[in-house]
Amino acid sequence: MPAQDVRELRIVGFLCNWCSYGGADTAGVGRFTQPTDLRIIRVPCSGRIDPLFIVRSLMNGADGVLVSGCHPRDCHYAEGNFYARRRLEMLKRFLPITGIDARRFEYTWVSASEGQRWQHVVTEFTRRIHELGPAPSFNPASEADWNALAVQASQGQGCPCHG
Amino acid sequence: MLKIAYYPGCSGQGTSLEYDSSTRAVCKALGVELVDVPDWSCCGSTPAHTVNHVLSSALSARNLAQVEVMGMDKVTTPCPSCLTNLRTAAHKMEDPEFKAKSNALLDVPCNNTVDAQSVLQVLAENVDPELIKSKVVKPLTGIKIACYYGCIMNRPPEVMKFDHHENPMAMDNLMALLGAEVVPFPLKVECCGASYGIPRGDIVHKLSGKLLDAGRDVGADAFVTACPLCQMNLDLRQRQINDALRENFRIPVFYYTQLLGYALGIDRAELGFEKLCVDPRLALGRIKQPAQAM
Amino acid sequence: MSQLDDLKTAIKSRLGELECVIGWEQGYDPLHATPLFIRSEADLDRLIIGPLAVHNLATYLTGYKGKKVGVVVKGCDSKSVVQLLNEKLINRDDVVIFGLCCDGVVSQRKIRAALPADPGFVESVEIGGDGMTVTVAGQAATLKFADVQADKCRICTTPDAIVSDVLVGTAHTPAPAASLACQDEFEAKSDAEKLEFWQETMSRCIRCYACRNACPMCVCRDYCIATSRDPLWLSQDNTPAENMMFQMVHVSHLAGRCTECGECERACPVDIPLMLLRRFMNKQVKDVFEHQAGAALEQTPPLLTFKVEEERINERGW
Amino acid sequence: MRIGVFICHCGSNIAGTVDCPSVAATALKYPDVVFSTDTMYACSEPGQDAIIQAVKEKNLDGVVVASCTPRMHEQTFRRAVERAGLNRYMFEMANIREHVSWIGKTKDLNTGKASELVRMAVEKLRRNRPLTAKRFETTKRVLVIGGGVAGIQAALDCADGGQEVVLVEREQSIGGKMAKLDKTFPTVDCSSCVLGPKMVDIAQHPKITLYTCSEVESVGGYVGNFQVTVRRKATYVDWTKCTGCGLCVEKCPSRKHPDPFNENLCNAPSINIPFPQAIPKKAAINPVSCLMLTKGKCGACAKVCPVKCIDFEQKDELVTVDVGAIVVATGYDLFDWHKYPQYGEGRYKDVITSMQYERLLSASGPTGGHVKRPSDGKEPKNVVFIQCVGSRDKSVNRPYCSGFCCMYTAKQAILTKDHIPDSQSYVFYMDIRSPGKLYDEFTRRAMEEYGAQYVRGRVAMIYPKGDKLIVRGADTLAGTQVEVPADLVVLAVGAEAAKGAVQLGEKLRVAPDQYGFFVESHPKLKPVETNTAGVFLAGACQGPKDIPASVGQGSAAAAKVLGLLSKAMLESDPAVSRVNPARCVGCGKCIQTCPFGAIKEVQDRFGNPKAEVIDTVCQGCGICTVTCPQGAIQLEHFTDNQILAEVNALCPPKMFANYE
Repeated sequence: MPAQDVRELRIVGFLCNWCSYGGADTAGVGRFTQPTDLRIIRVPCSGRIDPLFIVRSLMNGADGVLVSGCHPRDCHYAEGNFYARRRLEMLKRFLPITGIDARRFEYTWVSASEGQRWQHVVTEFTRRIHELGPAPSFNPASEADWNALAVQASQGQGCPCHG
Repeated sequence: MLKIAYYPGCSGQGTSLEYDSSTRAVCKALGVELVDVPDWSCCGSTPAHTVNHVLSSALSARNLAQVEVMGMDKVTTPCPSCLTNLRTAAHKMEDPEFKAKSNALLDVPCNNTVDAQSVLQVLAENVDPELIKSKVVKPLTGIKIACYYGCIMNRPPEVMKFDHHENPMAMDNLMALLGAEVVPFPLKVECCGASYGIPRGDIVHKLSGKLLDAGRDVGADAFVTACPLCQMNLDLRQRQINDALRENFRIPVFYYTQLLGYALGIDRAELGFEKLCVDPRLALGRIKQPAQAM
Repeated sequence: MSQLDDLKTAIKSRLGELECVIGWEQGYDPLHATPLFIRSEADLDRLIIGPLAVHNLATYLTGYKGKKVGVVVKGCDSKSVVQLLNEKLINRDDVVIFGLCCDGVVSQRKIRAALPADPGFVESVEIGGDGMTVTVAGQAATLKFADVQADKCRICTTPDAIVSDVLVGTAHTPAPAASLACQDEFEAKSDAEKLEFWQETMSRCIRCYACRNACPMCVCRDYCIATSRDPLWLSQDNTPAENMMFQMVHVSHLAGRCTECGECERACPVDIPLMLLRRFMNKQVKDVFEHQAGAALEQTPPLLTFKVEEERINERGW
Repeated sequence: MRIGVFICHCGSNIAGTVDCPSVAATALKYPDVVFSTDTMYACSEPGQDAIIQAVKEKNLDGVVVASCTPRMHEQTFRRAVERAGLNRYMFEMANIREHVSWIGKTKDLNTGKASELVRMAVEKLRRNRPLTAKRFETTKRVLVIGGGVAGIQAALDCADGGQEVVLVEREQSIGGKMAKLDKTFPTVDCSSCVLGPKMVDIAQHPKITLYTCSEVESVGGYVGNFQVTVRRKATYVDWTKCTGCGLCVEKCPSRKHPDPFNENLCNAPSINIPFPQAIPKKAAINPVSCLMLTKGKCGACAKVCPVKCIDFEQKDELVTVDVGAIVVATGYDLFDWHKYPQYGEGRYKDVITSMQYERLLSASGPTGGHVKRPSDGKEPKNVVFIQCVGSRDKSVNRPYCSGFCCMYTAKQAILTKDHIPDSQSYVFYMDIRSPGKLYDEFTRRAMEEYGAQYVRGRVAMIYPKGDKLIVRGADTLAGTQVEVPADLVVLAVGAEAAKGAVQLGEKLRVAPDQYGFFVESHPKLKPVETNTAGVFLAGACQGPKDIPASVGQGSAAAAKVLGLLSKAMLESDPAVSRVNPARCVGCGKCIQTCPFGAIKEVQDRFGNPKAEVIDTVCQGCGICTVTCPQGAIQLEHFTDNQILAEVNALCPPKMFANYE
């Protein structure tokens, strides 16, 4: 399901339970108004976030993915966000080669007390995704595009190395 | 040799001629080449920014642009008020929107690439203290000095970015280097009453009077300042203050460049001691002659 | 004595204690080599080395876990062995490494392109000097090595095996690190161009998993998540997105582990330039963690460890 | 599967900006959903009963509640579905309050978002499976970190409740900040008279082991079974022999080191007992100033000691204790007022902190309770108090109110008048914060009976004039500037997190907030719990607190500990990692990355290496699941398939796109 209507784009959030999910709750309790695009998936720790979840979201047509965990050193599980930081940084740097705009993915740290910071992060990230617009799909949009692609593929456009 | 653009400011052409001339003289002696900014204009002084921020900024931006035309990236001025305006303009122009508005008023747009610093900062940060020490021919041994910085030399700290904003030490250190006894003057950054001298003399009498009082309390033979307006209020108006407060202050108020020049043995004509209203001879007399000092 | 003779002698002296020694022999025609599993001295006669011995034989090592085997490795292949050792996927005591000083291998793909028509069955291959003569249907074609060399050899910094029990051949002075022009060109393209490129190439993918099976670092074998229902990461859909997703799984599992041996790309039957992805990921790993997989023993793969302060990660404080 | 969905209105909290009936109607179209309704308050008793009734009547085997954050009521609803006969893990929650109705302004967008969150929950629930907790035994012993009044109270209550207690204190004596105070508000009773008996109880309680001069080195294990290593720092005195006679203190010739107990107002001998009521009353040598330890000659103490307990060779000692629960009561530190340049940055000797003033007022202090100002020892007549020094000020990153400064300033103004009847106190304040029993009456007394002059405004500068200090500030009520000549200026410094709190937090896995105070589990409902099971907070380490609040929290933490350890067996969270041995290739990557050492290598019956999770040690973070390329180790309740189901619910791949 793409985002519900033109006012919204599809943004998926992966938040650790202890800090950032709590921070998002704190933002709610404080009534810190935010754009509605984001849908949050709760995981125990940012260390549980497989970068492939993010890739899966983007491949499935998400327009943006936002990941947030505890600040470094504050991980409820001591080390989860340290591993997460390395994994997520690698993904962020890798995306450009695939043709996916790396700005569609961001990761940050928000603690359970930082409701306002969460509001800021969501607002800024949503604004960024709206500036980028809907994500182009890896799959062709229509039957005709499918066929065009098949023709192209059979001719073998080839890569620069083998051209 | 260090080469810096020099913005003299209006006071330097009138009420503080001696500040300008002594500044030029000590810089020359210490190997700092001052290159006058061509066709400089008024910085806007105190009135401009109370009326229009963009216009006030444009006045200073024009001078910064002149420095850019010179191909230089640093300008120095002796006057803290000019400095405040130059630095505030540069600070505000960090906002691209504001910069565009300000530049719309100028023939030559300002790229905001110039760092403005006070002469005091240049001397404190770019001249080796050992060099100054080696050039002293008349140490200021024997005189007790209160260093008065005025309210805007170091404040607001996020704009001025020099020295401590409540307890600056640049002049203290310089005077101590010259051999003077620097007394712990507690009101270093207090207001002298500034331009109220004309419309509300009573305010200046009270505020500057307090400064003189505190100076006397800590046993100062003389004040040194770095600001033409401070100097004027303390020196020119000292008699008015005495009249208004029924006091009997007789504390000369030097520009720090005058005493620096004195210690470096610069020709008195360039230092302009005769321009001071409170007779400095008694205070200068306290300085022990080199022979005695040794 | 030739390098091959030295190698044979070395293998002969160790063969007795080993399950087998993995090398190369001629395949279905003189142009194509195939892995050779030497179990007896008689097998040794079939051993070949040289520019046609392209396979990275380290791929087979994890299949022999618990048994002691020998393996013949080129410089590039030896990095895979090092990485397997570093990840404790194989035991140093269980493997005898016959290292080669390698002069580079060919790209079959380039040879195919250089020959006038699809070669079909090659009658003979003469290797000598700076090139080779390939005879197909009675017609001889002379190819220069420089033209048909594998991409990885052009930028090779480790021609000689970096870890070995026996090293045969004349040592090289390694060339300084360089980058491939085609890689740089591709990276410079816009996101839209790259996306279009992968859409097209991935629509060719037939999901045969040859890239995975040829990869020396893919040790999951039958348990690859690409072909599992629990967890169910990939559907059977043969769409560009799903095919690309598999490559993302592969690269992600190789991050900090890939030694750039190029086997995935070589094995691809539909010519997908997978190394574009691998090289780019490796560049990022090197940039952030100063790590090159297989470059030295006793390294920990960077994603299996961390530093409390990561000097090279800008955490974008927003 | 038969799933029931309940959409909570939460009064108007959700229903105000979300069309709940429509969300409920949409949910009926989701796969496996056989029942869907909206309800006014799902968490209320009738709300829960309705869920239980629906489970039974509709034969449901899974429940989704869309209401507030699961951090609030997940446990409530899990218990409810358990009462209905389902496994508690066959339940999912959609957060449509904190994450939807409270933050989104547009009703139709909110409604759509709520529907999607419910769908996510349904898709996850379809992949849930019943999980059962493992039971394990606990160590019946408590560690209390910090021997201030909160820690003392917690230790005594735990010990009285029958548990063994190990109390660890960084300083030489317990007592904390309270031991330094002269009197306490609002009763003006003697601080050490109130605290002293409690300190003695600690020393004499048979169930309490006291380690002072000690710090927590490392913490391992988990709730019920922590292993804690305590570093007992060398005191160079054998405390098993020392009688606390004080002879060594008298004879020590090295007295040039400032005395921290007296807030550096005077110097202390290098071997010292910090104050007369110290517990334990044992001497300790300061290795920084001791002549023997620094220069290798002296040994006067060793010569005079009647029991020969001085040991210059003593080394730090590491002690390991097994405990079932931990109470953190590490207190606070005082704000470093030197960050304010306008107060002179230490150039004026007669500008002191409130704690220093407390020592000047104290009969056991350096002046014997006679107020003498530091510069010339004169008795001050005009005393100016400046409040909010390091409180409620963003510019020094202390925007919070320290809470107790208004009260102690009023107390000190009263005591000033008591000590020096002809004195005059002035108090510069921002607002008076005196909620609490008899608190506001107390500040009124300071003003009305004791004549303290309260000036509402901040102080801009302090400067010397003659032998006085001129305090210049604003009087915002009079709208004017005021200058008060003072003989002594007392800065009411605020509280900040104790030094080392962040490092201790890392060891205990208790997160500090942005100011370094430990974060409680819930600001209202779980004030002494932390997010790490078995670790509790007491006193000012959680945030600035006065004595009654600290004592209250000490008792509260003790109650939690006693409740925890009263159970014969504890249940572990079954949401832990589980290895599928058929998929595991034994590469050991999970073992390498697990922060808790919860995975070990075992061999299957063919001798192949396989990973195995130790249930009670696993904390359920899921680092291993991401590390495993085969997906062979899965975190229960957050498996790859469960999370992918949520991803696919939000962004369906092409194959699923035509569903509905």
